[in-house]
Amino acid sequence: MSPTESPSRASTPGSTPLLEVRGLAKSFGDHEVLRSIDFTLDTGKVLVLIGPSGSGKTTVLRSLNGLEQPDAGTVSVAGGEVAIDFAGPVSAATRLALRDRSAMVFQHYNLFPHLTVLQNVTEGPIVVQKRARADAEAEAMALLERVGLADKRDAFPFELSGGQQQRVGIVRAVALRPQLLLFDEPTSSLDPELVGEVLTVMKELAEEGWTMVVVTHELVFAREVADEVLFLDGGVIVERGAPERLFTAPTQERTKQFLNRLLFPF
Amino acid sequence: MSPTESPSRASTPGSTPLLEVRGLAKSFGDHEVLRSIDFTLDTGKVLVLIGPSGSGKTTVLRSLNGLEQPDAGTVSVAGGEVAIDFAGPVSAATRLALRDRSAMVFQHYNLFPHLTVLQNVTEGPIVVQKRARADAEAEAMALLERVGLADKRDAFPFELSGGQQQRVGIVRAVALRPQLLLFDEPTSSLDPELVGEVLTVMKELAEEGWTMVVVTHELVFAREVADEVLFLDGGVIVERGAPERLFTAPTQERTKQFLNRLLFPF
Amino acid sequence: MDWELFWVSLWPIVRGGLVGTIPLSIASFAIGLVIALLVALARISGIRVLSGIARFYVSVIRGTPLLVQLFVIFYWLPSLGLLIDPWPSAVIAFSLNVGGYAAEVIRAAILSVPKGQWEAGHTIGMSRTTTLRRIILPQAARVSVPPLSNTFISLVKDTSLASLILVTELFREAQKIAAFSQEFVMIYMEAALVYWVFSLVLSTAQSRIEKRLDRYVAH
Amino acid sequence: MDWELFWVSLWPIVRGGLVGTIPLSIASFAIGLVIALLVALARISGIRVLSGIARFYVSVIRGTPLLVQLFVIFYWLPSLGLLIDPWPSAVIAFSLNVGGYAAEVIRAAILSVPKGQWEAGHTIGMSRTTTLRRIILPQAARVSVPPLSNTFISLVKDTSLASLILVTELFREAQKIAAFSQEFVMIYMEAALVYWVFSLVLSTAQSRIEKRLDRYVAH
Amino acid sequence: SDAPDAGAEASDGLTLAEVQESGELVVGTEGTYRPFSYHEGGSGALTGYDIEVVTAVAEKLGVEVTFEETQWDAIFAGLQSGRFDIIANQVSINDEREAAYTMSDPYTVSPGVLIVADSNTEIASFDDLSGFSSAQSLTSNWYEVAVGYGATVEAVEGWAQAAELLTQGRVDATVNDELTFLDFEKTEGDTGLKIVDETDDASLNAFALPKGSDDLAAAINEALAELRADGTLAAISESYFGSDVSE
Ligand SMILES: Nc1ncnc2c1ncn2[C@@H]1O[C@H](COP(=O)(O)OP(=O)(O)OP(=O)(O)O)[C@@H](O)[C@H]1O
Ligand SMILES: Nc1ncnc2c1ncn2[C@@H]1O[C@H](COP(=O)(O)OP(=O)(O)OP(=O)(O)O)[C@@H](O)[C@H]1O
Ligand SMILES: [Mg+2]
Ligand SMILES: [Mg+2]
Repeated sequence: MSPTESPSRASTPGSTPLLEVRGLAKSFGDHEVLRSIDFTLDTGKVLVLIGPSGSGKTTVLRSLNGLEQPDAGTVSVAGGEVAIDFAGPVSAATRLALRDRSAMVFQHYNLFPHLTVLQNVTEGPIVVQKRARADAEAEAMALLERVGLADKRDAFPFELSGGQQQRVGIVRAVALRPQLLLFDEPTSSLDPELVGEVLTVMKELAEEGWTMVVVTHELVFAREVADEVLFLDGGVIVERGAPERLFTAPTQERTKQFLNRLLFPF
Repeated sequence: MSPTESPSRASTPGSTPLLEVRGLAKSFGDHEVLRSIDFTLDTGKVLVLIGPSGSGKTTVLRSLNGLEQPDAGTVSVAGGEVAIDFAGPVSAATRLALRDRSAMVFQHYNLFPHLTVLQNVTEGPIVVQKRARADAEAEAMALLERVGLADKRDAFPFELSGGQQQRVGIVRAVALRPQLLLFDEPTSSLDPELVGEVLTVMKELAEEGWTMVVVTHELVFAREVADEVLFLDGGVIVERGAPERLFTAPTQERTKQFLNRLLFPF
Repeated sequence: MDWELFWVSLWPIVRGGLVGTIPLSIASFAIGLVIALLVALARISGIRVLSGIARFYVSVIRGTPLLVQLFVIFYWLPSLGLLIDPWPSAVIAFSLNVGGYAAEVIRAAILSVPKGQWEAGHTIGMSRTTTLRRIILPQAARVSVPPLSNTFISLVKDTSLASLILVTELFREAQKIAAFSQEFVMIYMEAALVYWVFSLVLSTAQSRIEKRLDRYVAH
Repeated sequence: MDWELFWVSLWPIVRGGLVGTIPLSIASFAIGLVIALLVALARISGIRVLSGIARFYVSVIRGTPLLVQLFVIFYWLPSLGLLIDPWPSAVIAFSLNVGGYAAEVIRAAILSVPKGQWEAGHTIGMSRTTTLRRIILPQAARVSVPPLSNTFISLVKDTSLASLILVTELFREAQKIAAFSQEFVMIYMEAALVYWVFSLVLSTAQSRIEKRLDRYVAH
Repeated sequence: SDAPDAGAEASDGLTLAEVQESGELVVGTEGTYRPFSYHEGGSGALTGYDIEVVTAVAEKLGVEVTFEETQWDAIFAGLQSGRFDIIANQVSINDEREAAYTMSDPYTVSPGVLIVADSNTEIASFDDLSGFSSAQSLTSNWYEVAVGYGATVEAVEGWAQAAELLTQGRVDATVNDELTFLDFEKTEGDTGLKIVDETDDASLNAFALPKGSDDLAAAINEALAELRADGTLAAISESYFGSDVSE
């Protein structure tokens, strides 16, 4: 999380995008959840997904982390270092390779309740990435320090507030040093006064140059941090653009409606 | 919910307040959660409680519904028709009388999952208040109609969205024709786009003249609907006033800090 | 394998099940559930004496062999002047046994209903008892079907012990046939087969009930 | 009540428990748990053949009397040329039995761990197996202690059937004394008392373990 | 307890040579059937009439004797599966058993007796038994006797339960071995029970061997004859029953 160490793996030569998604489609039974999702994301950029409930935002994110298997489309990371065509069968090894590049922060944190804060963070580095324990713990502590949770290293998740749990969730993802950080409504199960502490951490990550895809309804955050915003509805990208433009002058009627409902709830 | 039928029981002679709370105090073990809470509420008025997490808002509300037993203080409803002094033992009958006057809408809806929407609403009127089934069902349907859920009468709660569930939760409370409606963060487990539909219903209730106590972080709603706002912190009322005044010119430093955190999260 | 013996033995064994095992199981289970509910309520009542008694009862029932429970009721109570016929004795013993085991299941099921459901009941003006009856128990019922059906399937096989106190049932019939034919192993396996078929029927019934009770939860 | 007989009988009965019942229960339970875990994993594997076999196994074990399972292993397998000594036979039979019952418990416990825990394991790069081992099972363990300790307490009493296949244990000792003294009711009650004491010890152990495993959940 | 290795060839029956080669005769017995097979003092050494007889027989055959104890339910299954070489547990000779096993010559001859409570005046003989209830162990041939006289049979596990049921007045009668009753009387003193009739035909009780063990049975019969001739059987019998019941 300090600029020197973290998004190092992500520094591919400037021209090719870090992430390239083409024609992603997914149905659950009869229900077409994603139709044809295309986007690219350059290293160090922040992409925000907004859209009504059920529009497919989570499904997009989960596809990028190999938690969901789209029916068609391609995902290419780091100029093809990991390239998946979902039209064919995807091997477990490929799925693991994809997960290796990305890490998810969940809406409900999904911390491991039986592990302490420090163990939650070091589980991936030590068990999966086989890094030395001392090494992994030192780095984890540095990250926890940065988000103000160093003194909670031996606490169990149930002893933390929601905002603290979510900060641990973020540190757990960052500690894996992925090329891509995925956030699925990371503040929406938090008490309103705790939202700020998590958004602050996320903003700092963005400023440090991490590449991020964020699903959120925090329009203020999106305006300040996002490089591009995609508005999804019914499984398609209805509109895309820089946040300043999209939030103030949406070209599509549906986007306008949605933003209105968020900004003026009643 | 139509003005003719509902807050009828609430129409006590104008002068005495509907609700009078004096010196409410409550500890859990060593932890003093409420210190000395005083307020009154006139018939047809809306009181909003705000304050940081753990400040005691829910505890106040639960005390008014007999779900929590304060250690000291008095609550008097309708000019003493129900009068409780918590310093002494409170009989089950008194607690039931208090519940008879008030009804709660919960943050997590707490609908009865094994009953249909209509049954959820009529359970209280039929089983507790011994009203005729046909009568109770007719009134329930009228209320469901008003919140746009008449067609869901036979659905089970799991088949509804959060916003729909919360609207049923409100109707369930209103169908009891209580003198006092209590809302504990009724929109905070809802998707942002669904918040509006619930707030709209609440606003209509306020306009119809229901007496309400609402815990919420929706400042826009509070500004528009509340007659008075109490800011709680550490179990005491730090500041109180009309929303226009309190939100724009708080006199207390703590109030200012809290509002700042809500309005400008990061 | 003596198939002729197998076939002539089948009906007596099944009949033993139909006139002994099944009615005994059903009667004991029904009464046992009532006991279990009362014991579970006693345990969560918060009244110390009551919950102490309930706890002791459960501990004794689960801690001692069913066979001895049967013997105490049938052979020992008469020494206190209480002479109970075989069938009633069996029903009493098995009911008490089910009561002890199922009490824990029901208690856990009641505790598994979220606290918010109690509060929702209270807020619409219900007393503790009404909330329990109309709100909590219907939801607890759903959770307790699988473990209770385990208890029932165990009971079906346990009723074979009733033969020790002069009740004729499935296994006793098998023992009789085995004693005369000297084909112990085969006849016992045949009895096991019949038990197995009974238990398959029960499992099917269980799934049916579960489906019915599950209609109000998301999948 | 013949107190002299009571006191002289106590040690032989307790000794039967210590050399027979307890070691047999512990060995069978330990092996049974391993079987149960494998069967539970087979059932949730999603591989149709595997889960079919597991389902059949559980159905047979739970659907047939334990007595017959013992008979089949000890008295029937020899007719297929497989002659197993009494102790190993008993351990096999009881382990398989525990395996069937506990499999369902473990399966339910695994399924009770929220799906989000699997996904959290996956997102930090763990394979299915690693997630299961490091994330899911430790959490499932906590949920399964109470039902598994039920299984264990039942097993302790069920081991009395081992005397049918020549294993000496607590209840067999009681039967010997009862046969000699003709005081079967009293002696059986004495045996029940000893079982009860054993089960109290087990319950205490259970609470200890539960407390330990509960340290990471809110109360 | 070692399982006998003789069992592997059990299906074809046992020969003397096989037993002598293994050096031991594995005997299945209940250990809970007083005074034939029981534990001294309840948890002492295995003893009893059948135990002593079969031990003497084994001595004649020149082999050690090993006892395996189990319940009636399992005792024949044990013989059939080769767990034991022989059953010594007052097995009465009847047609089914002769068809299923090789039976030795009898070493116990005892009449069956009809036992009722002292207060019972209605049942004076087997002919009165019809319509009354009788407690019987399923595994003895007295079961068939009771059925033959028209009694309603209640199945019990053994003598102790039958006696208890009679005393409690829950059954009207029981048919059993005279020897069992005499032993019971000897230990209990006043039993509150009485013998009212005796069968014409005595029951003949013998050792059961796996089917086809004619060679071994012949050797055992020879041993029994020798023990009879030298008075050993009579002496054992006297010590348990005060009379010679071996023929
Ligand atoms: N496993 C599943 N099986 C069936 N339908 C599913 C599944 N997962 C998601 N869906 C459906 O796919 C649609 C899109 O879901 P998704 O979670 O991606 O939406 P979302 O935009 O993240 O919504 P939200 O804002 O509510 O999180 C929804 O209609 C949802 O019901
Ligand atoms: N049953 C209880 N036992 C112990 N402590 C409790 C209990 N209920 C509430 N508390 C404590 O009382 C304090 C006030 O709780 P309360 O729920 O009233 O706060 P709140 O203002 O509603 O907070 P939030 O915004 O998080 O809902 C908190 O510190 C809480 O931990
Ligand atoms: Mg989503
Ligand atoms: Mg609250």
